[in-house]
Amino acid sequence: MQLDKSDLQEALRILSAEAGVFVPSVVEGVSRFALWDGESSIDLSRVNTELPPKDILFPQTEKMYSYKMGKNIEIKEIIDNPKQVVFGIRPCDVKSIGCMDKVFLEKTYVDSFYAGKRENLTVISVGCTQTDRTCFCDSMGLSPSDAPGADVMMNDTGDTFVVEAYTDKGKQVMEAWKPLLKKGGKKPAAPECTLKVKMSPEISVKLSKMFEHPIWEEVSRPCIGCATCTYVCPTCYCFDMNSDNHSSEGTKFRCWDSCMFSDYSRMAGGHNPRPGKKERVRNRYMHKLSYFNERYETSLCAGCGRCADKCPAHMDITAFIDRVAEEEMENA
Amino acid sequence: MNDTLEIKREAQLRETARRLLEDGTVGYIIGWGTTRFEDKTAPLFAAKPEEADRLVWNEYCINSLAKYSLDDKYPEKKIGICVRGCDSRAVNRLVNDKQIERENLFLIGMPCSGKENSVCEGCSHKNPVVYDILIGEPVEENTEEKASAERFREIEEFEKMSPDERYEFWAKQYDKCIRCYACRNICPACSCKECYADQYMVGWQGKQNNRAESQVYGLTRAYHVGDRCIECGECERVCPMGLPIMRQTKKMLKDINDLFGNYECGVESERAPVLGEYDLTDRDEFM
Amino acid sequence: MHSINHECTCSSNPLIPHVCQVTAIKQETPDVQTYRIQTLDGQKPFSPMPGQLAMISLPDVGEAMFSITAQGEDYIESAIKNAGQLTQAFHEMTPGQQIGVRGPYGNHFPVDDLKGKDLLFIGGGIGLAPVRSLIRYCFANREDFGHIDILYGARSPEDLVFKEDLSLNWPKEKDTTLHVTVDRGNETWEGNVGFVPAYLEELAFSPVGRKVILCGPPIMIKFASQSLMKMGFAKEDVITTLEMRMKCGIGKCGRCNIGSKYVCLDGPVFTLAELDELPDEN
Amino acid sequence: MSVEKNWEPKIIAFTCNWCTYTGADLAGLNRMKYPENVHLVRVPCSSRVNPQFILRAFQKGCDGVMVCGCHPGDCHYATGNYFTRRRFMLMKRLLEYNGIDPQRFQARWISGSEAAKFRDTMTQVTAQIRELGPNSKFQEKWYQEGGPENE
Repeated sequence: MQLDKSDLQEALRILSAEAGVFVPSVVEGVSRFALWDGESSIDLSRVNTELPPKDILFPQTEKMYSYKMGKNIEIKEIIDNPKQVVFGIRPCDVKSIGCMDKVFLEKTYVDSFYAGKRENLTVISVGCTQTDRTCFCDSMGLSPSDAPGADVMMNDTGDTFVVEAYTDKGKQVMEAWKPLLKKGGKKPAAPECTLKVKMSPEISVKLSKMFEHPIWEEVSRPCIGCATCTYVCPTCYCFDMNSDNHSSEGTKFRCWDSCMFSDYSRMAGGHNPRPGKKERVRNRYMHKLSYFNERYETSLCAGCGRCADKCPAHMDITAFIDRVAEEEMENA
Repeated sequence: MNDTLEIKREAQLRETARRLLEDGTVGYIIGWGTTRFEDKTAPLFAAKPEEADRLVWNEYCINSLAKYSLDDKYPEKKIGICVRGCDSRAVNRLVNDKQIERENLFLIGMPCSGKENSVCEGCSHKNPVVYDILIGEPVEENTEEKASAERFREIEEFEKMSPDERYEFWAKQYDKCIRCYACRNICPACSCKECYADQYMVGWQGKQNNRAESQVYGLTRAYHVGDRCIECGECERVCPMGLPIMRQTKKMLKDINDLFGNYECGVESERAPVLGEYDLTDRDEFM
Repeated sequence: MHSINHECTCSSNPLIPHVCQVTAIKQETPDVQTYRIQTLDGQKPFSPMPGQLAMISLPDVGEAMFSITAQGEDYIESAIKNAGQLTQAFHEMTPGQQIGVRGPYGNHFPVDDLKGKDLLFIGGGIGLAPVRSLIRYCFANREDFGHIDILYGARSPEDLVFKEDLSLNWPKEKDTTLHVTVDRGNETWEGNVGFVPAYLEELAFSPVGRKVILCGPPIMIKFASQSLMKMGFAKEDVITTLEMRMKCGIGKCGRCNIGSKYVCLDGPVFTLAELDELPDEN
Repeated sequence: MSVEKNWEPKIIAFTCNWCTYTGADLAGLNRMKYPENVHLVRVPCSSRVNPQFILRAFQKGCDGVMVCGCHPGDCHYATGNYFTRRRFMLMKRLLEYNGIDPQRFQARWISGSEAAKFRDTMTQVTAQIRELGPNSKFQEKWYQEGGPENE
């Protein structure tokens, strides 16, 4: 099916009657997914937003429960799962949601906060027509123009979007858009990432044997230990739990945390199993490229390139992957 | 920027670096190296003479390097660091703050005519203020008029706004802050072994990300480094959300200059920070 | 790694604690207290397997993971050392205090693998707490197990935890030998003086038909493991528990990973052979 | 923000143990009255006051904050209040630069014998803050939404 670009506003308006619609836009100079007010401009000119869409499902600060102390403790769960639609999300970010689904919905426990939001979220992906210089999703096994995890997949053909529903949620969207949709439309060819990275399943296995390798000392040296890479990463999901206390009552919240911070793994008493940047950078890269593969059978890096773009020290995960690939050839 | 001169400087840098590594003057040299992208360089740690040729010198050598010396406080041999004007002031900052020993460093002075960075516009020290060896000839400094006109121009503009406008401006900025602490970690004046902001259990700072907490973080940091800021602009460069962080610290510096006389940090090798000393003749405006 | 016990009486949201109360407090040593925990209507909060963990919290102070040291018909118990802000607050509690509890978390000791074997328990300091649940389990099912040796060490006689068990209850059990040692004795101490690994080598246990359960501070685990290897124990036969910083307890928040394993979910109980497979990071 | 009916300004004054706090004590002995809106926090020296206390006070719901110490030259620790003077001259300007009204943060020198000055200062500052109305700048949302009366 096809949707005329001139009908896009109307299409979103239809959705926003039922749900909060998030669109890529520029807020105070920062490109991010923001709640669409029916008029603000929708910025599809960028390949990727600066901030990832993960906070729609996993807010940077999320209230979990409120409590009242005293002779009796009262605990009240805070549930906030509005119906939401995210529009214009790129295939790499859709894959990232898939990664978070695995973390929060699988392996013994289901995370209720995430599950509630996820269930009420409809994902409308718009494929890329071009790629950025830091994009490498096709090296990570994705396609810039197709997001298998999306509910609705849209591709830009110039004047129209080719629209396809992948799930039941997607079909409902198509149903709502019925008056606007036209038959036909051919999906355009996918653009190719200019940046090619030598990623392969073997790299993950190779890495799992490189824990003691001198490479970590070297690649971690420029790291300044900030959380930029983890906070702009669409898949980084680590969190901390803390309370916001006002004398005898307050709320318990969880918030993004970063494995790059010194207090992340420090235990009561001061012992820290990952005391320096070597250990922390190793943990992050290993988590992205090896540990996660071992546990969930997919990589935790979607190839969006945000970390490479934003790192203050200009560290680059793609250069690291290629280094590891070379390491392999040397040892072979 | 005189290209041939800078290309020559790069060659001289590599030659000097190789010599220093060969004769064992330094254990390794911290400089800039290439990345995948032409317009980005990354910190490079060259330990072997043959690695000297990987050092680059161009308009994209943008990262401040001095703070990496904190990773190696007790080096076996001297650490060679390439220092531009701002980096050399960062070294003075760290030495003044008793974070590193000057004897442990070998400073390779790199006269710098400005990088792809807006902060370089009003630079007052293009040539390193301290070095052990200078690569090539010094470059021409900005005139004092230009540097001082540029220095607090933005602050003066901003002060003209009404208090509510100013508050709104900053509130919107801090709404953007994601508290990645890149500004803190890159800053040569932020050298606390453990930052107050990481001590969540103590209660200085909540970990939740909201306007109030980010405001407290932003102002605390501004105040804490304000009298020691060397105006290198790294905080602003690294901020992934584009907050004009320098506008806070420069306000502090402007007031210090107004109240206590001319003051530029990191220019002299030994100078206590303004808030670390006092003068009996300080203005007494509190009654 | 062993199966996980899913029984949970909390709300369906695993991150929300269940309000329980502390019904009895026992001072074990100057800085260790044991808390008896029951639901508000006097029931057992949940039935953990030996070695499982509970997240215990005072919502306004914090939340942390503790091992469950014992359980009865209608209660669970946890012995907690005063080591930080939260545990300090626990130590200021009086009976009747309400607390938040969620769990049980983690895997447990492989009780089926231990059946029919002689057992050697090695504990150091507060490290006796996690193994105590298993020791009690073994005594409750005494016929299933062979000879039981318990080797326990602490810094000083005052620091010995569960003194009643050590001096009265456990020596009375059939086929059980206790070996207690302290780093520094005092005027009244008549037992052994010396570190656990040294005493372990002195006692020269045979590895034949014997499984070891080892728990204590990391440095003790390190040297005791070396001693056990010297004595000929196989790594598969030495079981230990790990400690990492934890927040969520359910394998989501990320920080307690060792390689691709989460200590809160896949641990805390590992054999030395399993640990060999993991990166050396703890 | 509209001024609530029963709003009363909340003011924290960090007072040096040796001068201002003693001055407050003397005011009490002399049965002098000062507004109960002022909450005193006793500190060993005015230079003990970390500028972050000021930020945190505004964040946690104060409408005004004061730092009070010995007159310059009279510091019990000889030089403490010289540091205070520098520190808060800068802090005051930084706060104003960020949009805080100058009257909301004030520093004063009040000696142990100046009970009347203590009373007059507190009365005057309270009146100023009352005039300004409630502060919401830098404040946590919880307080902006009513604070303890939330429930």
